[in-house]
Amino acid sequence: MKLLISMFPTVLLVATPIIIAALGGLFSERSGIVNIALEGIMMVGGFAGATVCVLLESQPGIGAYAGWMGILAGLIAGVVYSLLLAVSTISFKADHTIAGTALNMLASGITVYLCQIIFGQQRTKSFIVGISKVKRIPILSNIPIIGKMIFSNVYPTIFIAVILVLFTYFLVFKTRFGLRLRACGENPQAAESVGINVYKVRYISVLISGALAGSAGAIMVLTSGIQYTISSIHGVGFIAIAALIFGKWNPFGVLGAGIFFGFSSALGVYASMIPILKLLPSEFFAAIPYVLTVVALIIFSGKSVGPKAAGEIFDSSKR
Amino acid sequence: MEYAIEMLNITKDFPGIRANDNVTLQVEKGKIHALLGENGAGKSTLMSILFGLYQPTSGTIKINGKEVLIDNPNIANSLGIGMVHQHFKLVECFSVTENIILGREDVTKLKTIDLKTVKKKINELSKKFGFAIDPDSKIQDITVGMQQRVEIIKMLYRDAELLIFDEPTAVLTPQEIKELMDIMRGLVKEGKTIILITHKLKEVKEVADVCTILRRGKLVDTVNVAKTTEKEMAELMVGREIDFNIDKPELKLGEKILTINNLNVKSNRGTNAVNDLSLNVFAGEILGIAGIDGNGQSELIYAITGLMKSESGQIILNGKDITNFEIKSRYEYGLGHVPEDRHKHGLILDFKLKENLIIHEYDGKFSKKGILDLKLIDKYADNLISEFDVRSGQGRETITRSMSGGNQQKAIIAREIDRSPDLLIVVQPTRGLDVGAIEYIHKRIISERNKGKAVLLVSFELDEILDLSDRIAVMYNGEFTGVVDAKLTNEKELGLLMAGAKLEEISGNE
Amino acid sequence: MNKKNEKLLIPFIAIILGILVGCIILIISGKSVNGLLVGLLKGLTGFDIYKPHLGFNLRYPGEFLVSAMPIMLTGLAVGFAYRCGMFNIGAEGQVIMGSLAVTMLAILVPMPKGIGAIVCLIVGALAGALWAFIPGLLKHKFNISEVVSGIMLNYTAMYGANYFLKILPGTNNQRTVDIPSSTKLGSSFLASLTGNSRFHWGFIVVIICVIAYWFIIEKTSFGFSLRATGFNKEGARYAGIKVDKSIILSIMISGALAGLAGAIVVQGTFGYGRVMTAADNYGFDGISVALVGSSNALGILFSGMLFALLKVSQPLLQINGIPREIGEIISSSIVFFVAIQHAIKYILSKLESKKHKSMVNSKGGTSK
Amino acid sequence: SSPTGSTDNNQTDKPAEGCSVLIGLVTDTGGVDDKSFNQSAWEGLTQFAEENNLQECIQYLQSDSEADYIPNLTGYAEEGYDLVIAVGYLFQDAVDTVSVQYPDTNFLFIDSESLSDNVMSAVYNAEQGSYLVGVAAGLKAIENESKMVGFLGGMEGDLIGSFQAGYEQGVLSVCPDCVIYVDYADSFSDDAKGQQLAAKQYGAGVSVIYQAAGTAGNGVNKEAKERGDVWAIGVDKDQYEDGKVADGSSIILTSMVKRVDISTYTAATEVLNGTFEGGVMIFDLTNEGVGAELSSGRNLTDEEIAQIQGYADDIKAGTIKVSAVPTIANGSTN
Ligand SMILES: Nc1ncnc2c1ncn2[C@@H]1O[C@H](COP(=O)(O)OP(=O)(O)OP(=O)(O)O)[C@@H](O)[C@H]1O
Ligand SMILES: Nc1ncnc2c1ncn2[C@@H]1O[C@H](COP(=O)(O)OP(=O)(O)OP(=O)(O)O)[C@@H](O)[C@H]1O
Ligand SMILES: [Mg+2]
Ligand SMILES: [Mg+2]
Repeated sequence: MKLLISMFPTVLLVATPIIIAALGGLFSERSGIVNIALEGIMMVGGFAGATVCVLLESQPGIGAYAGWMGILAGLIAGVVYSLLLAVSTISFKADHTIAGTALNMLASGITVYLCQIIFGQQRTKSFIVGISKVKRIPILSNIPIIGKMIFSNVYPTIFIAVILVLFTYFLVFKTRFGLRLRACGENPQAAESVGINVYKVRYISVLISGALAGSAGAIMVLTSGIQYTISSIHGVGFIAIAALIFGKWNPFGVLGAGIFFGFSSALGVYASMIPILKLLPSEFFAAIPYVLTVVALIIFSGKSVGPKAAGEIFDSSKR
Repeated sequence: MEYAIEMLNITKDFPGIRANDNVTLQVEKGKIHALLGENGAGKSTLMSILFGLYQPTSGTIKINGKEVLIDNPNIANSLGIGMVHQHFKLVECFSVTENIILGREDVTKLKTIDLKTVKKKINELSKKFGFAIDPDSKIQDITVGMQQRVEIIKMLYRDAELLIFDEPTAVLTPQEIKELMDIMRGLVKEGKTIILITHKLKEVKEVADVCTILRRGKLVDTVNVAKTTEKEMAELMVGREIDFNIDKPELKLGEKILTINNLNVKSNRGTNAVNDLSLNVFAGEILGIAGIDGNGQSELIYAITGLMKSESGQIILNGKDITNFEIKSRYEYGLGHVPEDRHKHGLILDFKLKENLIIHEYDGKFSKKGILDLKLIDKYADNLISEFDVRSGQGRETITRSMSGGNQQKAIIAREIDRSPDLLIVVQPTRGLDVGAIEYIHKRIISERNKGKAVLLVSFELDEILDLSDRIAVMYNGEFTGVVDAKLTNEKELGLLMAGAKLEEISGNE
Repeated sequence: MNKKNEKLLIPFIAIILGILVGCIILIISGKSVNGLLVGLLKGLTGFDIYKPHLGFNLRYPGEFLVSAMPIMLTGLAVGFAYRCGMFNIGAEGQVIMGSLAVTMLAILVPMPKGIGAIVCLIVGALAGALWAFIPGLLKHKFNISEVVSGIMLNYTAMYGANYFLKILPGTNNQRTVDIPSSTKLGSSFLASLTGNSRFHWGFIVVIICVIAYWFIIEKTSFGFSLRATGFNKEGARYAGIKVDKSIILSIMISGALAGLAGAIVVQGTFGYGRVMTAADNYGFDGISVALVGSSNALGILFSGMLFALLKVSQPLLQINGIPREIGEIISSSIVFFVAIQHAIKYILSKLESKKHKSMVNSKGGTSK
Repeated sequence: SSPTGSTDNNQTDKPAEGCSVLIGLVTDTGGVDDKSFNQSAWEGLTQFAEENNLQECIQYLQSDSEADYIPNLTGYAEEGYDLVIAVGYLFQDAVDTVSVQYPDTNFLFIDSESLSDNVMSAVYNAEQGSYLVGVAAGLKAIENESKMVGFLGGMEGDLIGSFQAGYEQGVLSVCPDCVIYVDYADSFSDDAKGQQLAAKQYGAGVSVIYQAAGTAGNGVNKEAKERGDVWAIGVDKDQYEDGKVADGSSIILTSMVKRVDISTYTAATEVLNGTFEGGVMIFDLTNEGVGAELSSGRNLTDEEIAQIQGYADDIKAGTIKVSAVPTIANGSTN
């Protein structure tokens, strides 16, 4: 139990960017655009976040907020970069997977290139603080057990993630926009027949997706790293896709899956303290999210859980 | 007289075809107005113009006497025009309520969708018109009939005053049809106006007040249904005297080639498309299957050719039970198939013409030890192309996609006939083709019959069926309403059979 | 425009646009475009414009071929599946499994010279094929997209392979012991021809695969059925082709080609197995190669060279003061432009009709 | 001087023609700003360049992965560089291969030995310096009564093993009942992993962690800064400044200093003077190639400093022999 408590901040640290990026994937896929490019968008967001943080940190006055400005920068960069995905898949009718793959490749080239231009090396300079942990949250941290697990010694970004989960749920399942968004991902022809502009809805969704994935990238770098490097994101964008599938395209499912994957990653770190797990190689824990996703896909198969029209190219001129 | 809608002198040209030719349709308020006509008569086109999906080449539209321009469905909606499409436009995993309000959502102060108010509205509508529908169930869990009601409520929810139904009964069971009729009557009682597109005389007779009949894009007549018999309407619909100008020698019936016993096939939607159907086809005859699109013809053919699984029953070809055979071995046992959908099934459009010509036998006659015999293929393709006069830009090397529809069809016919199958199945062989091509293809089909092959022909065009067939089986709702001798029947009789009348009933009348 | 021209024209335009993007980025960031071209030329031929007296340094073309070989194979792999309508994004994992199998076999099982290398190649191909069988089966049995399962299996392969490599005797944290020379493809003869580059006999494997690919796809009845399935599944089914079998078989062959790529990297380029912290991206490069090469043998051969050149010139560019990532930017832009070919086609057709119009106009003008 | 400030030119422009020597340095997957030995190596080189006014003539390449090692080294050799520096034992194969192929090029190989006679190998007896910081850790562990200390290595192997070994012996020499946690990040560049492992050790009650993990080790410093009430021990360079927290104090207890800069400076100078010779250079306490950072007025009291210096003298004198073989397995404690 003590172990669980001390492990939990790490679980949450790892889970936060997974959850936020997966929510990004949720918006995009729910509107019908498959977003393989999450990884690339996270890289761009991570780069922008670290860069802005490094550049602002030393400025008097704003320096203290440099980390948060970094997240904002990641968000904006994510939106801009996801515009490429939107234009190519929605307007130019590119295959979603191919366009996404190209954007993933482009992201690693462009971010490191910019590092060289800005910092003269293949990574950003390291920032001093980034986002700091909260020692303890007043009142809440006094709750027995949970107070120590969740409300002390954690990065505040996890609360952002949880708020985003709630907000996403609200937006997607309770509002007018959400209904239309889901309709576009399930049956764009039907949506169009009742006067919904499918292109517009999809554009908005992909840009929201970019905002979330971009800030997830920035959060990841600013909380769990010291600078942006080519390997900063190391596949978390793909884990986010896994979390999206594992969470059945549902925000709460995504939250659960994110925490679960965070757990498996933290277990890799803490395994040495747990007698049974000690015997398992670290590779085992690293591979868990991917293996489980395949298993989940097999279990879900037959039941259509993903948005039906995700990946389909929509052309309103064809009835 | 006050008209809710007037479509005056509408003409609509598509490339190569005039779908509507100076058609005038005037619909009185509070009436059910039927639009009757064969496949391709131009009904859907006319309604698509009214609904803003197409722009007419010429002509005007008036609503309540005022001229309007409808250039997209949203405008049609705001003018109080609603349409139930033949293929529903519903989101399967949404609830009934969500589908109804989509695009017209009410929101609460918190900006959430105001499901409470909406549900109340729906329940009111549902009660008023007798829909008996559960607003919370998901579309994927309800029957097709119920789905159609959702489409209807969708229109009412948008305050539609004019409701267009495009072949609403094609997908319904008889019981559901009856209920739909009741609903329609309820709607007009509430002051709505309805346009009903159909091929089925019985339905027209049952609910419509007025009926406009189209034939080949032209307006034939608008009649008062109460004062017109079904037979009269059928005559108007199919029109002119039949012209037997194809040379067909006497029938020389051979042995039984195809036998079908008690076949049942489910459609993709999971409904029974073919019901306990039995059939024989003999060498030397053309058996035509007539009927309106969607009565199970496609499924019957798919089951015979192996593209769909049969639920139960037996298919016997040349004495072999092929019910569960692989597609390939069916061809080996003497099957040829000119499919209904030449783009989906008949051709690989991105292949070269020569590749499409050998698609059944690429690994048989045209390859040695797994390696394609390119010389033989070229020679064979050239022969076939010249024999069947398939015209294209670069001969056998032409990418099939770039060929005209007629020539694509000729290529399929050439390929299937050249294999000289004992049973040739041809479905809609002349759809979309010009007169010359039609004539040629008809000639080739008859010559197969004359050679002593069995031919099974499916067509929605009565003329074609009558011109070619020796016997005609009329399919309705997955069953045969009658099998008649082509020489002894007429279009009137067929029209009645196609609309669901049983042969016994008709002969009883006569 | 006719279909055939378009097939050539689109990748060509994409390449030009990609290079243009690279140049624009260089110019904006104040770097020399010239340096890029000089670097690329040197990477390809070993000829340095700045030092012409040194002539051609054959090590550069040698190393260029070394990096071209595996991505040509993965290009063939991705292309093969693509021809049958599958997007084998899992090639990366299949490369890793090919490498793993070869490394384990070579280290654990003593084999005589000559046969050893060939047995290893075969086993590498088999391992790739088996790994590719999983997404194939999942697609066939459960209708799971090969894209998602492929991505997940890539990571599974990487971590799994690391585990097995690490338990081999003598492996440290980065690499296994050298594989026995009986299983290596390296050759001092080839090295001496190419200024001591790592050029190795794997090129024969690549040539055989390119020819076999072309032959199978274009000339055999099997290839015919695969192409038919790739273009139109329902049409292929109508024709009597067993579509499910084609799909599984094609992705397995694709996997075998990727596995071979993994094998020649171990047996030729490195000579030992590597514990990897991040993927080599041979599989992803294969996607680029196949897309730009229009999935046909000759196209893949050429686009493989293009991408290898962009890759192999990177250290040269860096040494010459041009950030090496420019190569990556150019290659991914090219793929992006191929992906939006719809737009390229549209613009082309617009241009063509404009040209047509202006021709008509000018004709009208002169006749007056 | 900031490392990036001085690298800007070298990184981005083609080295000027007419340099009397051309020197290229290849880092492993850490960069020249790793606050650790890549940076130290580069600093030695820049110092050399500044003194000889050769700023235009030095350059570095960072490797993205192991696959880059050989191409990067050959790149410089092919371009006619006079000295090519490989930073880190991970280059073993690459240096062995390339140095034979380019007998006319001089190589400096840091942290491991390569036998060609055009290679100068700089070997550091890191266990000696590590022993001293181990003493410091042990003293602090006694002082704050946790009696738990930690070690975080980059990748397991002989090299980092010697760091661990010296540290173990140092800790136990002053605090025989101290518990030592040992973990490896399996990477020299994964700072996130470093931080997570540090969080684990600190969470278990460890009060001091010695990190020998390159950039991954910076994750330890980060976690220590987040916590504020624990210590970290720097490696390779004096990391005191990097450990500063808001109130101006630093969480860096001390650093194990490894003077990689001396070897690059020396090799470069010898190449310039034409006196470069292959062979092994050994750096240890006696020639101050390794050692503990013991400035007073920081986090060690003067008594503690004196005590540590005593151990240093014993090692130099040979009365204490420090073994380079660790005894505690990755992921466990003694
Ligand atoms: N978009 C189009 N482009 C070209 N021709 C078309 C188009 N839509 C319809 N047609 C042609 O116009 C004619 C009339 O078609 P329409 O759909 O109006 O017939 P219909 O009476 O609704 O037939 P059905 O009973 O089959 O629904 C047909 O010959 C059809 O092939
Ligand atoms: N672009 C086209 N070119 C040629 N024929 C077409 C084209 N589009 C449609 N058709 C033909 O027009 C006829 C009717 O098409 P339409 O799409 O109107 O179908 P429908 O049965 O009326 O469906 P709905 O009730 O949903 O409108 C069909 O025979 C179809 O093959
Ligand atoms: Mg129809
Ligand atoms: Mg119609």
